[in-house]
Amino acid sequence: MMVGAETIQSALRPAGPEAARLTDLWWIFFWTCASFYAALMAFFVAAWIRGRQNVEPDVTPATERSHTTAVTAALIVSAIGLLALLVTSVAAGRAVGKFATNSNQLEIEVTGHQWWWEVKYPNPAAPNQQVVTANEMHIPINTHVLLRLDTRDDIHSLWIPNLHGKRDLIPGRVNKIFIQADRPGVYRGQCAELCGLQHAHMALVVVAEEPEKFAEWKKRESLGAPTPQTPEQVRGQQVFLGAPCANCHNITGIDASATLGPDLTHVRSRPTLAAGMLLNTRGNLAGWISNAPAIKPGAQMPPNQLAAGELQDLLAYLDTLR
Amino acid sequence: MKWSYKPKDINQSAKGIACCDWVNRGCAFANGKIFFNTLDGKTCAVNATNGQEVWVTQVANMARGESITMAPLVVKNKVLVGDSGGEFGVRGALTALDTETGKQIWKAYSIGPDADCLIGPNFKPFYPSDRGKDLGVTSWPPDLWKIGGGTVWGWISYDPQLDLIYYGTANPGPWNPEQRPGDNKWTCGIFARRPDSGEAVWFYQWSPHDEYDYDGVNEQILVDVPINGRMRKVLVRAERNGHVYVLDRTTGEVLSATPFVYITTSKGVDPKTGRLIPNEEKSPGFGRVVREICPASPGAKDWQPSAYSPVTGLLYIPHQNLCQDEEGVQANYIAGTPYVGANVKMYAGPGGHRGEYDAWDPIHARKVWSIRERFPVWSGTLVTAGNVAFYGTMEGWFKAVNATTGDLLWQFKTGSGIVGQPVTFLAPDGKQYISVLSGVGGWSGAIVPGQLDPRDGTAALGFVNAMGDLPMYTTKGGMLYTFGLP
Amino acid sequence: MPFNIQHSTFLVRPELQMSEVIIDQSDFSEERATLEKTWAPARGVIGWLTETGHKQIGMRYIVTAFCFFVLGGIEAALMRIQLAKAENNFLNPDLYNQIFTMHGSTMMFLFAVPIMLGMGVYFVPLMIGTRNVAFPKLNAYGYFIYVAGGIFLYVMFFIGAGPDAGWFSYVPLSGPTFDAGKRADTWAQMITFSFQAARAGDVAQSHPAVCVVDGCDVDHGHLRDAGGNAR
Amino acid sequence: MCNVRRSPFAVRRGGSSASGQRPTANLFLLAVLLALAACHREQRSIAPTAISAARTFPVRVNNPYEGNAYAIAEGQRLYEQYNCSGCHFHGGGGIGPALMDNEWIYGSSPANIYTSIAEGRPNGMPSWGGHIPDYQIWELTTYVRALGGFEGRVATASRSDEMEAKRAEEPKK
Repeated sequence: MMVGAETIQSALRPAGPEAARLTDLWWIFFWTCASFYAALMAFFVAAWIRGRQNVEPDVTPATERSHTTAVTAALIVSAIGLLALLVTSVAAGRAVGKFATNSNQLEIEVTGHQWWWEVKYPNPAAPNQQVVTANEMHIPINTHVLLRLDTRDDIHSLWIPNLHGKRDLIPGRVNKIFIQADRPGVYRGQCAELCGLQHAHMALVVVAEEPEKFAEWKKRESLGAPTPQTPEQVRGQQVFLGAPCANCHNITGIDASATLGPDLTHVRSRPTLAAGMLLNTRGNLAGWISNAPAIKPGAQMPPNQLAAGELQDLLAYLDTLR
Repeated sequence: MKWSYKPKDINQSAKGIACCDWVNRGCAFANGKIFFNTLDGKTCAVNATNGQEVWVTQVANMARGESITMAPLVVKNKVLVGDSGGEFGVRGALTALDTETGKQIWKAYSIGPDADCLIGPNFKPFYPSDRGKDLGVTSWPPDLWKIGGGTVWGWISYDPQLDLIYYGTANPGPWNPEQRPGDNKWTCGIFARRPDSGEAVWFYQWSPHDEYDYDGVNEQILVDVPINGRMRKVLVRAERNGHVYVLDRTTGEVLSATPFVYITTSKGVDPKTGRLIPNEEKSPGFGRVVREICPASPGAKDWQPSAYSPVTGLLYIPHQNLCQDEEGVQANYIAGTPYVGANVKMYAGPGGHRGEYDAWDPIHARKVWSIRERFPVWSGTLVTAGNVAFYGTMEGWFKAVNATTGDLLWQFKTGSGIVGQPVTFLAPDGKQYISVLSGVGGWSGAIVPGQLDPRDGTAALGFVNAMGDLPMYTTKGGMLYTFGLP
Repeated sequence: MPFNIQHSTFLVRPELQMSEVIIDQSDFSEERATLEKTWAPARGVIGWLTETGHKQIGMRYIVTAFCFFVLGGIEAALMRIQLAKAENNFLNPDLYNQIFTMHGSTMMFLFAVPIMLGMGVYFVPLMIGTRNVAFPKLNAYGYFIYVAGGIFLYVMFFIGAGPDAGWFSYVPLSGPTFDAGKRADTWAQMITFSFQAARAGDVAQSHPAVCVVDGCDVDHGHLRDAGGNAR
Repeated sequence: MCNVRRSPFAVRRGGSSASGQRPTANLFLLAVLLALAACHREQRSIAPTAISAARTFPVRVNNPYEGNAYAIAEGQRLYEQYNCSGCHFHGGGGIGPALMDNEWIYGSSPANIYTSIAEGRPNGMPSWGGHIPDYQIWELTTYVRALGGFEGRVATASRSDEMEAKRAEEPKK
């Protein structure tokens, strides 16, 4: 998966209809304001030049009248311009705020935590098919996706500029937002409301892919963790269960059902660690486990003092979680 | 004293996994032996004549938060034992042990794959929503059935004619319902099983996707009564969710479900699907404080057994009148520690009284009379052929009332609050006696023996908020009172 | 009361009414001396502290606000240094959040609001032709409250209790669960000081301003008439 | 006003740290002022060192976090997350004893409480030593002491956040 340099986060490169509406609006505002500004500047310069040329003020009733006409015209043009901006803005707001009603939609629950995103694909008909992941959201292209936004601690705000505007996550409420991606790609999202120490490092990636690939991904995610094979991996699993890990993390399939930290059932299939801060490499993972707060001060993951062998075993086990 | 028996090697740390005080709901006598359970998960068989230990079997696994508080039942040379710990993320189960050896004969889990739940081809629930493969797994988010509760800590009944045992399953865990979408089968329901093999015959879920800790473990009264002019074999159950249910005990069909307290959490029972209709407005969840949840978590009536009098045809229900506020928080599963995810504060329901003692007509589904009590009526009750009903209050009064009218006939102040069950027996001297244990405690009374601090309303799962004044009325104790009938 | 309007000798000639007022100054020497003493600038430290002149107070507001403006600017610069490159470690997150809130609060409540207040205190009496604002002592009090608020904020910041809950200290981020210690209290205290100062300044100016709107006779007895009997 | 004390755990993160990040520009003046005037109550150990996360437990008598508001708040968070509140609730007790009254079965000194958490107690208190890092046990200790009223009101939150206040329009029950 291409992440990093390939990941784009730009409100001016829309990848979905909502973002496209907003981008259009942005350009309409930009060009309208720019042309008004240019016109104003042109008049200003003209007035300045004329002022230098005409020493004698030209105040006849005729010029008075033409000045009145000019000012009135300018006023009307300005009013029309402002009104037009208002109308386009309201129209765009209504268009992107409207929730799709067709059945071609997917529901995802996004929960903000200090400082990471939990992404859940609920399945009311068969709850055991529910998929939970973190800091990574897969969506099929050309599908309306309803995001239900909730938070467990502070106010956060989800902003995936390529797909839509911002929407706040407020404790005790469920806010909704619709997104849709028109073309495959990896889009970066970011928390847009100061939520404490690591607000800056609270990112997620949205992977938009063909419906078939999405279904494949979701199927893989719904499987439990594989049974460890090598002795190293078996020991690693024991380290996981015995060390503080199991106090906070869940791995479906083994006796670890804690809910404080991200679900780790498929942790190594994700592009990033620490909410978009680190690339998901074995080395980064080792550093993260050993001393997460050194990398991300304030992070709730505590430093872990593991013996070298223990750490290697643990990494070997985590490597199987793909 | 004839003999005394003290179980060996009781693990004191079991006190840390007993959600609602250190309680034991009784013992059973059969085949010359006395059977009882210990909090740390053992079942003991003791010779009734000399007090010698016959066998001790470890049934529950404390490391996983399992404990045992229920009274065993002996059916056809099997001791039936269920576990407790729905607030600790355990997996509920009912175990049948051989009365002679203590060996496990079968074990029926309340949740999980059909094979574990002993659900086979003979399982014929009345309602379609209970039919399907592995519902004990598919009605839960991945893996959560392994820690989903559904314990069996209440009362088991046996109908020798139909050769069925009936028992309820407790609440799903954690309390915070947002963490476990789905129906959460087979929690908060009632199983009918064959005692020989343990195989399930039918199931009915009182509270699908329970949101308020309405354990379905209350006692079932098995009676044969005319319903709509036809004699029916029914099972009457005053349920925690606030309804008195009358079920056909051969099939599990709901014949009637009538509210007997003030209810805000549900809007009745759908007669077609048998499903409780939840009130979405009162659904607790993350970050929200939901007010006026009635009945509160201990339900309209908790485990305290009611009594049925064939003389009056009435059911005598000791129960509470409590509502609560609740806030959902994140429940985090760490084996052996609580797994609740809710802050609760209880208080008296409409009327301001916290307890009630009702006489209920199950055939016409109506309340006949009712006595209000200051505190929850947390004791069991007893009704005699002489048309007298007995019950105890948490202040310590042991009361006798006229079973037909509810008029108080006699009362006696015992040394402590009463949360035990009165019994009557004919002694060898030919006289009839009534006995009751006095000694306050349990979930409702924990504030007294546990010396809890009433400044924290959430203490003892929120019950302390409603019971802050109890220490002014009673003190801890533990005494058996026996009264001779004149 | 040496200066009593009720039986003063304002001689208003009916025929010159509305346009000209002639005051017979012959027997006013005593009152004049009292007045001059009253309006003379005070001297010394005590004098500085008890100064109530609107120009002086207004100027103090403006100068102090610019000092805080500089502090706010330094904080902005520190933040910009931190943000100059990705994954910079110039400020740790905790300090950054404090400086962020310090910057916002300083610029809003210790610069923007007070400087407008200062301008008002300086200019409004001049514009409406009064000698001072309606409540000069309240006005002076407002200034000192403002300075106290600013000093309090910075002292708390330097002992590690600078506010750190965003621009507007919103809950739950500023609540006890997510913001330990006295940081949110620091912010709230500073706001209290700042608002109290602003309110004091507003009330102090309000009477002459109302007079302007109302067209009351501001030349006469406005100081005495603060109670409301301007007409 | 403040008790100036350097705790071995509360390492202020200026720029240089155990993680080996480049010690770019330290906060010269500001940092010096901060260090000079650092208020123990307000210190935040947002980057605990690996040493303090040890899973072996040197017996200490002094609580490194005494009077530290951040440690109390962190302790409160952990108290909820590690299910302490499941037994002791918000100080009133239930399955475990009350923590806000003045009866302490195993003693109320920081060392006593630390030992209760780290080693457990026979009547059902599980042992957390080895399951959670050392510094978190001290944070929990400090919070429990705050519950008991030993930490002084200066560092303790003035209210707890569980069961938020009623909304104005709701009837008082």
